[in-house]
Amino acid sequence: MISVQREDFDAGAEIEQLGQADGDTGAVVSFTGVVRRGAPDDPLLSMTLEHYPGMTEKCLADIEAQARERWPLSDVLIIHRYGTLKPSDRIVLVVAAAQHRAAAFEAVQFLMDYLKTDAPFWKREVRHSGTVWVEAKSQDASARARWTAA
Amino acid sequence: MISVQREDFDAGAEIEQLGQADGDTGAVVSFTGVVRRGAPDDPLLSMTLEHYPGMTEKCLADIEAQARERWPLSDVLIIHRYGTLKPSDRIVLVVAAAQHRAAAFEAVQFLMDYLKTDAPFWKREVRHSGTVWVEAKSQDASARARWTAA
Amino acid sequence: MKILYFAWVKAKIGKGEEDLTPPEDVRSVQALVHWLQARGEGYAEAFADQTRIRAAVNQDHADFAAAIGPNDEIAFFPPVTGG
Amino acid sequence: MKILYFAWVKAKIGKGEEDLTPPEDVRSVQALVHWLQARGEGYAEAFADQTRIRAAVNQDHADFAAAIGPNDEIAFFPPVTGG
Repeated sequence: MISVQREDFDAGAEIEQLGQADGDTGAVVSFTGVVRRGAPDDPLLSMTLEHYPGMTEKCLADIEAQARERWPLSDVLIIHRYGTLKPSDRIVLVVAAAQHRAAAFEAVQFLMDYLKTDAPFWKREVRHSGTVWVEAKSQDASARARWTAA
Repeated sequence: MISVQREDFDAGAEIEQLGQADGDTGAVVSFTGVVRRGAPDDPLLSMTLEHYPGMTEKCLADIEAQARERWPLSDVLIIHRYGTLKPSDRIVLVVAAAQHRAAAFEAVQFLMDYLKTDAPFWKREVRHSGTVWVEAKSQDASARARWTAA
Repeated sequence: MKILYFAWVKAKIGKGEEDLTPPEDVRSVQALVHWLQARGEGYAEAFADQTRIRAAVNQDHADFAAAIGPNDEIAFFPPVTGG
Repeated sequence: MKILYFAWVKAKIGKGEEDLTPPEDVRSVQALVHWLQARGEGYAEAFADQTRIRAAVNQDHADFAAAIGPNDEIAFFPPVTGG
């Protein structure tokens, strides 16, 4: 399941639900992304996530489908927020449930790597020193590349 | 932080707390282990986890310390239950918080692999067909071995 | 043709969306970029360094060689930074 | 010497814990296993296949060559299955 939303989410309730997805779920792995305050000499005041409505949902549904094809998952959840967030706010939740832990761990890492490089979100940070657009990181591209290497 | 307890835990509240551990936490990864019902022709009725009080706490504290030494973690939590559990009950929660996701993912996988091979817990299953002690799996030993390989 | 801009591309161009009818020979993302660059200072500035621009055609990531037609939705934006 | 048994080792021996004073020449886990094996049927059965037994000395995993003394806490159990 995917959701692109302004509202916060309840990670515990979602993990609980995915753990009950199927009597054979033994492992639930979650990733929660949190807004970092960053460098103490130039703290973050707020961050605004812009996205491309329509394409975002399409992209998340596509990476969910890819993960389900690669691993035997009993359930998958991707929640990504947009709008203005403060330090310590949650940005993203990815949860995968599977019979065994290896599939759940790999699927969540795969989903995060694809999310970072494919999902049409952009971050504008309001820092003490001014406003900046966050640049894409080259290590995110290499993290994603590992899934297509072999 | 570690806890060996009979009681259930609230994964969401724990993840929430670790996400706030430090203004620079950007990634919180959790693993929740759930009791599986298993084969439909011989379903699990209940599972009893026996442990070695004292050694369990010592062992979990030791693997937490090892993880903190290997990765820059802002916080770590290991909760392991004992006693009698039913299918779909939670058994274990491992959470790691870090600035970036790679450290958090690796630490939780490391902690789970060490927990499986080192922590003194034993599982007795009451199945439809009778009562059995769960045997240790050789793939758990190989999963652990990857952390000492290089 | 529906054209969308996001993040600093949108900020430089001064709008998030517009309906345009480029000449018939604009049949690729690259040709559209060239045509847009001539539309004014904001556009010229937004597309000055094309290595910093990504495109989507009908909500799928696309490279600049991708073919486009009058009924397509084309979007321009910086490399994404979600997650 | 405090000796603990867990899981099916405990079930076969019929108790989880006992205080014993083995002879002075019992100075390793292996020697203790041999001495215990002679203590009765339950013990003999529990230790019949030593590849299935693990030990801890003072709450640390230990191999059968580990040295032990009268004030140590020794535990015997099957390979662990936590997590």
